[in-house]
Amino acid sequence: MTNYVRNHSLSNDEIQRYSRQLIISEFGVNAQERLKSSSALIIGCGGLGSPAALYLASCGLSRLGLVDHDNVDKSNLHRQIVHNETTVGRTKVDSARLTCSQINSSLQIDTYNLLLTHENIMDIVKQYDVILDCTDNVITRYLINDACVLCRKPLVSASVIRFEGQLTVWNYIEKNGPCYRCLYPQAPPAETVSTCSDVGILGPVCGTLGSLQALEAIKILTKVGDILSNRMLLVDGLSMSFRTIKLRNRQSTCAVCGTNPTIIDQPPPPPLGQCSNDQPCRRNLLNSNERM
Amino acid sequence: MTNYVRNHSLSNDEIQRYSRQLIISEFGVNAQERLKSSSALIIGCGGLGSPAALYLASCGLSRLGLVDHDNVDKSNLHRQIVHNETTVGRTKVDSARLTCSQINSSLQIDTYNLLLTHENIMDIVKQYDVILDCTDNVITRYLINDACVLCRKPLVSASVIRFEGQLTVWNYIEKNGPCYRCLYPQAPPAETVSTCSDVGILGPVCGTLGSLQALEAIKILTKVGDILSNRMLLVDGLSMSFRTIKLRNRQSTCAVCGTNPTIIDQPPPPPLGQCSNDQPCRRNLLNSNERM
Amino acid sequence: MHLTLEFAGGAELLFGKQKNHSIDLPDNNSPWTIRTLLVWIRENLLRERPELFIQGDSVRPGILVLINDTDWELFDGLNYQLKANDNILFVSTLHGG
Amino acid sequence: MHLTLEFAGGAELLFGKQKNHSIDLPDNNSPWTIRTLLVWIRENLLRERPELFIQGDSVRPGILVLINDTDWELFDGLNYQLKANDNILFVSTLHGG
Ligand SMILES: [Zn+2]
Ligand SMILES: [Zn+2]
Repeated sequence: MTNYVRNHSLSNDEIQRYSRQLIISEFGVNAQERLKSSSALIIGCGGLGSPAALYLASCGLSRLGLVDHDNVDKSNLHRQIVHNETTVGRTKVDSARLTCSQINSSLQIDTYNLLLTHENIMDIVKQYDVILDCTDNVITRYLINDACVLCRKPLVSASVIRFEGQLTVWNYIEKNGPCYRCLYPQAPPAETVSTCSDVGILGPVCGTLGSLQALEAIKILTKVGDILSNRMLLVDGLSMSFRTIKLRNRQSTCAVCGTNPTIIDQPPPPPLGQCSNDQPCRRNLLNSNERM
Repeated sequence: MTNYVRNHSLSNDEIQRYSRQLIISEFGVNAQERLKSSSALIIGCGGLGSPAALYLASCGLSRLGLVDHDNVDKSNLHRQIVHNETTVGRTKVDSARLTCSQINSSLQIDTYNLLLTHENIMDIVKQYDVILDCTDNVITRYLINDACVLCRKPLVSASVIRFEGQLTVWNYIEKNGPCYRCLYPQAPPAETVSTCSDVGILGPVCGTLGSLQALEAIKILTKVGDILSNRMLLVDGLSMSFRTIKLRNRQSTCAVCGTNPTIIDQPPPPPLGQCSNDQPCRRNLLNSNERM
Repeated sequence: MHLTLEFAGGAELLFGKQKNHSIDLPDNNSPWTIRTLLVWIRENLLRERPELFIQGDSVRPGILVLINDTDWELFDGLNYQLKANDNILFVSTLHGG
Repeated sequence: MHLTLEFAGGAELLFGKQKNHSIDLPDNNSPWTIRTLLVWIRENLLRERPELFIQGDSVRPGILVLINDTDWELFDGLNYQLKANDNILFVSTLHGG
């Protein structure tokens, strides 16, 4: 280390702390410097947000934003590893901030203890370089997608249920990648939407997908590697099978990223009667026989 | 929950805490009860051991064993998310125990702050139901494999370098799966072996592989799903590609699990001059130009 | 004509929890398309609640159709003419976190 | 004869960091096998330090050979006769944690 020529902005302390990642030949000092001037926003500090927050707190970012409106519940602890028994009852963003700041005290962590709406999301999203969708419901996923397209931010999106997970990067402009609305112009019928509280989820499935979200975010910020845009990873933990499918490009007909968008200044308000959290306000009819 | 018929040994507190995983139809109360009477041993509390420990601490096991001989160093923190700045300098097993016990105070955690040898490993391995190899060197991997075969324990093994990871389950007797020696009867030449301190590793790659190790351990203990035996998962985080290769069965000629084994009572001592930790005692000649 | 049908992301719950289906379509006067395959699926494979899988003459919103692991939008969508041994994957989008 | 060769787990570092190689083997008097392919690789593809890839007439310990994603031990190992368009993957075992 000592005879390393100093043509970068990293301190000796940073060189030491991040040495095991900056010696990777494809990564190097340049990528580490990019991380040092980058920010990421994690929306949802639950099963996916936990590993994503821990790894993004560790890697050497300048700033990490954490959004959640919920408090830590004991039933979260089987999978939400950024929280623990001592923070049950506290807000999830405070709990996550506490754990992340113990890992990296030089990281700026900003927390947003609120329910995202079409009125408040733009001001938050526009401050960050990359956004991670770690939420648990359809309405919020459209909201985040629209805000990311309007603010021109890449969106690393994962979702999990039971033993399965899905991962992709939306709105990756460098590859003309699609947004969530390009793929799903219409929301699914409410009764087809399963949630973690309906049909369950295993912690390590969240760990796998949330870690992969952090990996894609780091690759986007450092411009290293091939980004999972125009592609979607399907994970089935029960059979341990992984499959990458090829997706359409950006659609010219898309309501938000197309050539004649109808969504322009801010995301539209949610349809009446739809809620945006993981409570059983929409009972999942299909799986009701699986409840206890 | 209230009208659930009580024909199991789980407390109301456990039902509440683990509700999101025991409602999974393939999982259920039976799998949760199996976890409650099961134990797992994590060997190596570093990049892989961190997420594996966090998820196995969370899931409802009876007992978790943690082995490591090292202390927490600041250069670990970019990837070893079970540790943090407040535990730098302490033993890794104590640091990991602290974090895991905050997540789950009802879990029995036993720590082994020692270097595993052919003389002490059998007494430890035989106490646990499933073993996770989260170590960082070839010599220890043979040692752990031999002990698992001799104690008839399934071994969930992962390894990572740079952007890549490999995962498989060795010695899974139910599927006549191979052991590490079946695949690699001879150790590789020392100069071909790269370590994390030589060529680097990214945190989220560890997070992905370590989470998948926890998942396979849970599946083995609960007898749920298809185990990654006779198969190996190859992960390339740079291209985000995943590939499962088909491996040979148990080999009758294997020195430890074959029909005429030469390794019988305990693992053999390591060859002279070989070391078993992640220090640069074997400089990696191939990648020396990539050092800083 | 032999095809492999796969259902994932929860869509398999409508098909007796079976993810993989090896099927043989009967000979037809006109070529089989995704559109006519959906009719066949509804009549021959769907175990319950067809409205959770099919809407009009297409799949319901939130289900992706992959032809040999490629988004059907990159082919002709409903009008894609099936070839022997095609793999058709129906993925229900997940939303949990 | 056309083949795809792939190198992973660090083995690609001996081949100019290129993981995928599309190659055409010249016509031969006798059929190509993994054994003769290794000789061809050493003479035509290996950029540096052949002893880190080849030992004797086989690959060095710690490198797995996969024929169309299946362990060569489930075929004839070194004596496997190559077919056109086979995918041969050489994976160096990782040890880091
Ligand atoms: Zn769009
Ligand atoms: Zn063996």
